[in-house]
Amino acid sequence: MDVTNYVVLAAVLFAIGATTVLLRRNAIVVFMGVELMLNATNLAFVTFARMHGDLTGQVLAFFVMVVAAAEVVVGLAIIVTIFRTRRSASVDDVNLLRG
Amino acid sequence: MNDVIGLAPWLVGFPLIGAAVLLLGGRATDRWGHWLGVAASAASAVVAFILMFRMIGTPPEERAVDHGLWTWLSAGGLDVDLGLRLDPLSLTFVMLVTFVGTLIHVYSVAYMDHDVDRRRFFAYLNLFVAAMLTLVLADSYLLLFVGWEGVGVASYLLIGFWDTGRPSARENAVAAKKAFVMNRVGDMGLIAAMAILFATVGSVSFADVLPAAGGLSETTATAVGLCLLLAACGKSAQFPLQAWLGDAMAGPTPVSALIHAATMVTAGVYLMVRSGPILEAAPTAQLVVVVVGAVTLLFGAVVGTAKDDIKKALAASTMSQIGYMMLAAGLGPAGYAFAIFHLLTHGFFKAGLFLGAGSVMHAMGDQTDMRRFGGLSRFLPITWITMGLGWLAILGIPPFSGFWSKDGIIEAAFVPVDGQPWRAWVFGSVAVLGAAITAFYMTRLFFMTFGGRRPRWTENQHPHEGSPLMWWPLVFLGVGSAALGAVLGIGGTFTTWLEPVVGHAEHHEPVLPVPAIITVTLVLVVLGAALAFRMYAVALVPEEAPRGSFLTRAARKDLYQDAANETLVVLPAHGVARLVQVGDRDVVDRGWGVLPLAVSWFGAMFRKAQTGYVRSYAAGMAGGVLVIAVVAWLVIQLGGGLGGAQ
Amino acid sequence: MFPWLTVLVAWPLVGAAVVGLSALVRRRTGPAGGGTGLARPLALVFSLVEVGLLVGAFLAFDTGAAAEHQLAEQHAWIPQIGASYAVGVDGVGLLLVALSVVLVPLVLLAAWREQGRDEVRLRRFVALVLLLEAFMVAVFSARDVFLFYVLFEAMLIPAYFLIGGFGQGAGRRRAAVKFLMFSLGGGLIMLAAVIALYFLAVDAGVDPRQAFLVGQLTAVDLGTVAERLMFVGFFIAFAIKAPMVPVHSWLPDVAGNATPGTSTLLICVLDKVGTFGMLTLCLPLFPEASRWAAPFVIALAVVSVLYGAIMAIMQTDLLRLVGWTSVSHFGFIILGIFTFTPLGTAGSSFMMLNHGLATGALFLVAGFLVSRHPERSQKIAAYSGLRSVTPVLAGTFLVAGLATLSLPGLATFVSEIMVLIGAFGGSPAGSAAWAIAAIPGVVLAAVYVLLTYQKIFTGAPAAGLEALPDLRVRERVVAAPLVAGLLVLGLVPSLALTYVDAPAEQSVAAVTAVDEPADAAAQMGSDK
Amino acid sequence: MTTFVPPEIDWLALAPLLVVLGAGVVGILVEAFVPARARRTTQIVLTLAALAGGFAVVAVLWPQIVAQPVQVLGGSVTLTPFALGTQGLVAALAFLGVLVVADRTSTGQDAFAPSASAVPGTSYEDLARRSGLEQTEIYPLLLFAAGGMMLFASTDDLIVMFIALEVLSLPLYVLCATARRRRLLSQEAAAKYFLLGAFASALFIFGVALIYGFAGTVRLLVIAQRVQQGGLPLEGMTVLLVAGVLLVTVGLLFKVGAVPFHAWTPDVYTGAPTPITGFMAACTKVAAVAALVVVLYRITIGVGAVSPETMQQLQAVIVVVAVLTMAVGTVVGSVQSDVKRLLAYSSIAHAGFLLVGVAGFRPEVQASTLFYLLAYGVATIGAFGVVTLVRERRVGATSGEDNGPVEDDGVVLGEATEIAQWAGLGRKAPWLTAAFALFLLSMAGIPLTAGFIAKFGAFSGATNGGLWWLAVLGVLASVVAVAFYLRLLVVMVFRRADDETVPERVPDAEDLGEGAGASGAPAGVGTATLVTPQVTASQQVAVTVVRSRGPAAVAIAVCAVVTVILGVFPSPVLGLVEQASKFVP
Repeated sequence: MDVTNYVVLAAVLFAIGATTVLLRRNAIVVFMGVELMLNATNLAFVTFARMHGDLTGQVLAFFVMVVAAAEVVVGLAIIVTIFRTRRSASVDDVNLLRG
Repeated sequence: MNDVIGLAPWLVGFPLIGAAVLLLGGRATDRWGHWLGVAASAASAVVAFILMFRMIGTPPEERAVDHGLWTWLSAGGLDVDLGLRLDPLSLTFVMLVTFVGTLIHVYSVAYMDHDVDRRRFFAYLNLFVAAMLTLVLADSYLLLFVGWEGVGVASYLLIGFWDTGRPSARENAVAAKKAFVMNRVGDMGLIAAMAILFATVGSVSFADVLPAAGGLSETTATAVGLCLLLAACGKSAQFPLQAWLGDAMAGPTPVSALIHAATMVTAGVYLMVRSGPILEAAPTAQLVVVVVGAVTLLFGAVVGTAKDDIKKALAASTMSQIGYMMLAAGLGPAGYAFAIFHLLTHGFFKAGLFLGAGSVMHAMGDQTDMRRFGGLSRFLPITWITMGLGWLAILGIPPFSGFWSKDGIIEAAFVPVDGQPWRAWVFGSVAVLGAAITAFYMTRLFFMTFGGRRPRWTENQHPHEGSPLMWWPLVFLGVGSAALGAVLGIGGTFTTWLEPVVGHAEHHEPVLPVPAIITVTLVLVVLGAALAFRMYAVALVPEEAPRGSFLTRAARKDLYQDAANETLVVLPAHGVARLVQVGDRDVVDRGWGVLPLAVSWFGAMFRKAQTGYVRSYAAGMAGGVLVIAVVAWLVIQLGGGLGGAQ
Repeated sequence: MFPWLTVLVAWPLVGAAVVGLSALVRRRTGPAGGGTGLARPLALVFSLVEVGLLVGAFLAFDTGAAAEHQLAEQHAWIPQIGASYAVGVDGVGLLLVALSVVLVPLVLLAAWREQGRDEVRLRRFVALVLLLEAFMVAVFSARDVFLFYVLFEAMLIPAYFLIGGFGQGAGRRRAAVKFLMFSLGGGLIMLAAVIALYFLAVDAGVDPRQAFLVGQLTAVDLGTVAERLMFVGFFIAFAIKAPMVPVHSWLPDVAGNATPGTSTLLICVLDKVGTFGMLTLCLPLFPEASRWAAPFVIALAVVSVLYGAIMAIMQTDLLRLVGWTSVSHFGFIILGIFTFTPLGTAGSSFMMLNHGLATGALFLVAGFLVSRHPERSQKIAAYSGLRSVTPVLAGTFLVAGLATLSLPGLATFVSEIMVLIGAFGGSPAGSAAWAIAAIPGVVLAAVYVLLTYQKIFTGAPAAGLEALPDLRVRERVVAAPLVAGLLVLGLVPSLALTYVDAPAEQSVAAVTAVDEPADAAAQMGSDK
Repeated sequence: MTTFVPPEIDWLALAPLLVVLGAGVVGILVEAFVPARARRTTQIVLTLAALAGGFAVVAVLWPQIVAQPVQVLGGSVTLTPFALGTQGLVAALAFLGVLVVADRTSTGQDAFAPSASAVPGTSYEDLARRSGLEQTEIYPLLLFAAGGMMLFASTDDLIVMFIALEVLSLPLYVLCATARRRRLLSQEAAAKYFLLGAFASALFIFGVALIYGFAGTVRLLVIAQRVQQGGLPLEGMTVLLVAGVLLVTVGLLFKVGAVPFHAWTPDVYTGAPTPITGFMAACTKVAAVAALVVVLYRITIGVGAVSPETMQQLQAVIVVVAVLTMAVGTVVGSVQSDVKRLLAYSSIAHAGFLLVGVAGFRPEVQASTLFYLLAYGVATIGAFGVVTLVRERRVGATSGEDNGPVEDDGVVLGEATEIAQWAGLGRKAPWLTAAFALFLLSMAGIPLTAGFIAKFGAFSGATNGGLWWLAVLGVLASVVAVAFYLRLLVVMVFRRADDETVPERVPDAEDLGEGAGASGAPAGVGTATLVTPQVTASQQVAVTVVRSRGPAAVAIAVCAVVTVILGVFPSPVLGLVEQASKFVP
């Protein structure tokens, strides 16, 4: 197996995540798309770490996880607040601000 | 000469101070202002006489004196001193202007007696005298131009003197503006001439330019000559810039006498004579000058035959007479002296005629229509006699002054130039024909006014002579009309007097013997006068003008000059102006206005992209990543960067 | 040496500040309501003292060396970007400084009652005028391109507020914006050229910490293409300011909507920065490009002359008309500058001064007229027959008008004839023809001046205007110096010409001294 | 027994960060332990002191770092003069920003919701307001954000940069959602900012991953070194490197607010509480642009040497983005009708001008960029500070068609951000208007204000880099930008208030609640009803200017003075930032 395959897999996962962000209406799902992108990144990190033979990449993956967790905390708080106000988690409903 | 030259600036100074005091003094000077005006003019006249006597006592070759005052402008290679040139030519003019001018000032004291703005009138008159003297005394074209436009302004102010408070006020103002603008058209020529002279000779002063004129290429000389002619046409109401003169009669009659008969309008002739050396270097230009003179001569004469307004008839006559002068000025040294001579005699008799006309109008309640005159000789004897002298003078009946000067011009016109006899025949004939027509219309004018068996007055007219202040000037001018020609003409006194300036003219034989010319001319003049006498003194003059022949109607309308100007100049110019106006509004201004509109339009377009939907924003970002990728790819494909330093 | 120029710049600034602070004084001691306060007298005193300072500067100026920049000062200002505070004036600069300084008190006096009894507006107005004065004096003294640029742009701001805040017309806000957009548009294009100039100069070995000194930059060879591009950048800015067809569109709007005093300062003084910049920056910095562009510039200048005059004739609004006459006159000035003759250039320099006096007089007198109208109408058609009602006003208007049409005997004539005669012998191709083509401008000038005079002052007095008061003493005091100046300079123009002659010679020499590239066109082609 | 070798840490070099972030932590403790009465004062004093202290330490460090840049913790913190300058700038601007945040104005209320978690329009929210709750947590949040920003450009390590990015972003997301008024907009802003920010972070970190794959390290200087040395496992796949750098750049451009990654800017700036908008607009821009400069320039040191075309690609991308950013910022800005939104587009346009300078890829640009950010930052904080003081005031209510307006009850509502509402402000509050005009002129780049010198520097950067035509484009964009600043200026200064009919606005739920029981029962909770509450009485509002309680006025005054001083005598500051033009340790 070539390293390329792993990288391609990571890229595909990343693209799926990005597509999720672009296509899904539910804010939670959109956010899940972002998480998928971050995890694709993690895959790339560990792949490259293995290729280069150093641990940096793996450590970086942990950092990304932590950051993702932090994002979840803030993100869910915001999304829930909006949900409580509007009874909807659709990102298409929040468009008072435009133009 | 040099001991009195210091007085020369006062020639201009007195009237200038007079004008300044009267204008700035305002109403405070109302009571005595007119006398100050007279005094200023008279003081100038006294200085002129002193200078005149000293000059006569000076040997002819020392008579031309340049008197520099101060450096006027000196920059960029153009050095012009503000200086006066005193020589027989300018002094002749000075005499005419100050003497006739003073007479007219005196006349005006009475004529304008009832006008609330008499002070202002005298201020303008003084201003005119100062400007006119500047014009003739200038030692450079540039200073001449100052006087040239100065008289234009004075003329403007005086034509439009009654520009408010009368029914005709607006017309008077329009006439004034017309005069000034048409003069300016001519002035373009003077500016262009100066430009060419500075570019070729490097100076605009007479002392440098005139001696160098012989060295100019013919093209240059022709260009300068024609430009100067344009200027002269404007100022002297010569064809094709003649249209303003008739309208200028809107001004008070003394103004017509002084400015639009005796002095200002002849400035063009002065310019031609002064620039003689340049014209002599340009035969084509000379020919054009002669042609212009001849055309105007006939034009004015024809118009004069049909006018019923006494002042307009005289104005047409003036135009015609200046045509004679212009014709003479185009004939070279042989004609210069006669041009100036005629200018001088014309100044006297035409001023006399105008003041006479003013006297008639004064008597007839400002009526100017000759068809409402008639039989005035009994009521206005002094006016009748003095105008009669002027009438004889302009007809050129010997020994009255017009004969001496006009006959000289007719003779000179018959002299072949460069072996081209056709010119002699053509211009000679025109001159003679003009004399005949002149006789007709002046006789018509004279008898319509004074003759006739039955007055055709309007109601309630009690004509009587004005105060002595009005008729004494008439007497002086009448005497001048009668005698001046003989005094200066016999023995060629005047020709000799001008010789230091215009040069000695070789005597050439005309194509006809001189006695024959004189005879033919006189016969035609008498015929013309007799015809007019029959039609306007013997026959009854209708109070309303008959419809008349086509030619009469055309002449009454100044040979359609205004219509022609309207069609050929004003309408196209107005069209261009409209075009520019519309273009500025709809193309230039709106064109700039498109920019903000375009920005707003694009703004509104781009604004739509800001939909408010998070997903579309994210799509935009994703698209942006693609765009960036494409840009990066293109850079590789196209090779090379953006002209950056690296 | 006494820093005359710095003092001349600083004094009005102090004045503006003091006037601004006078608000505090009034509140404590002034009358409770409707008081006219201290602002106007204070400002007038400041502007008159400034005139006194100007006399000092004139005395310190050596006319024998009018081509040199005297009263010079130079200090490092922003060495990091090569900018210095360098001031100095040659004869031309000094005359324009004088024009600014002399016109300000007259404008203040003319506007004495313009703002009614509104104390706040009044205070702001006079403070802005003083601020503008400082900028104007500074910009004509600047000898550093960066400093010049900064002032060139910065003075737009007070001018903008003067137009938009105090005008009479309903369209004054639009006019102010239009003015600022045109000026800034040109100015920013110039900014690009200024920046480029810096780097080229530094590349050519100029000390980067003083790279903007005009004196140093003239020696730099920029290369044909760069020089031409930069010339274009500078020229567009100056042409907009000047105002030249077809970038003049802002001017009539401003003239029609601003107060006459503002128009006077703006069009008679501030706009001279355009022609002044052409003369003192474009020519010496970009001599080759100036020659390259000259035929085109001359053509546009002559078009401006005729275009402005024709548009003036067609106007129905008195103040707009006066604005358009300026387009025509600026055309003459530019014609004189870009035909590269000492005579024409000296004439243009002189004309910058004269136009300020003549058009200033016309604007102010027109303002006096408009202020008398019950509805403050600016329409020419609203007036008629006023010569007998207000003779002094009519006379003053006529004299100002005659000055505008360059009547011989008045200063404007001398300068105009110098320009025309000089331009006829100019070196750029077609100069003579264009000079001749410009001459009809004098006829058109006669038409627009006399037509206006005829409509306003002759005929029967219009209804409701039969009892207008004539010029008051204050107004006469405003008009008198301008008229006197025009007369004196017309009869003794050498008073001013001594200041402009030598600089004119020098600037022409600067342009014509450079050898024409063998075949500039071919070189241009190959550079592309 | 292993010997533990403690790392050598230059604590002084870390001090600015430690002071600010430490204070943030202390702030959390304050929330827990200090009684509610004293909490707000304590937090404000602590926050201001921390930022001032951070700035002071920067000042102390400055000569040392200028003489010798240092790397701490193996480059995790790399203090170049440029980085240190960024830290100082962020600390100073944050200080001014916090002053605005802290001002309760004469209305006695700050800009933040008493309880941000309460659902708008509920009785719980009403209760929170009545009991005088205050969310003093915003101050520690501000400190964390500021700390993140200070770290952002002070590192050589892409992963640290990522962490810094999150540290600065997460508090901002939260802060955006805390507005006292127009809470729906506030929450929407937060949601948008968060979702898009997370998306951008993902792009950023994926770029880091690709770079790591290519170079085996995430240290910028080491990457440069390795690329130059060669011999990497994926030697041929420079596309990996290019893609990585581009993705990282995109992540940063998002923070910068550059087109096409700008879409969040207007919405977030409009929705966020105005003091936060000011803080965010100024400080985030500083950090993001600085980080962009660091990444681009360090990468190109190495990459440019071996692979000029990569260098050109980067430059081309920046140029294209710069042009787009200027165009969209100015053109769309010119059709805005809301002051905050207009300032947001102005911020986008300024990002474009900054990028024009950056695109020149010359070391001198660091100096001019710092100066630009300073000039822009003070003008922005000042301008938003002014916005916080211009308010709507209820002048009367009509309860039916035939009832005339009732007495002015004088209740001050939210900010009056419609441009038309600013008409005649010059009369109501001349000094405030003068200050705002000054900020606008500075943003427009009029000489004798800081903005001009800044713009001059940016365009110089491009010209110096050979991109003179980009400078010309920048100049043209400036003209358009001037146009929209002018529009605002015209309204404020020249237009009288009575020129415009006062727009009849439907106040949002918060405003209704403020009205001392004017419409007793809270409106329904359905989305639609919240957007346009069903109220029986329509209200008319007038515009009033509330007085600052001090801090905001001080901030505005300082901003104005700095704007003028930097415009007239920029030399000392230019001298300072010039020293920052050193890149590499």
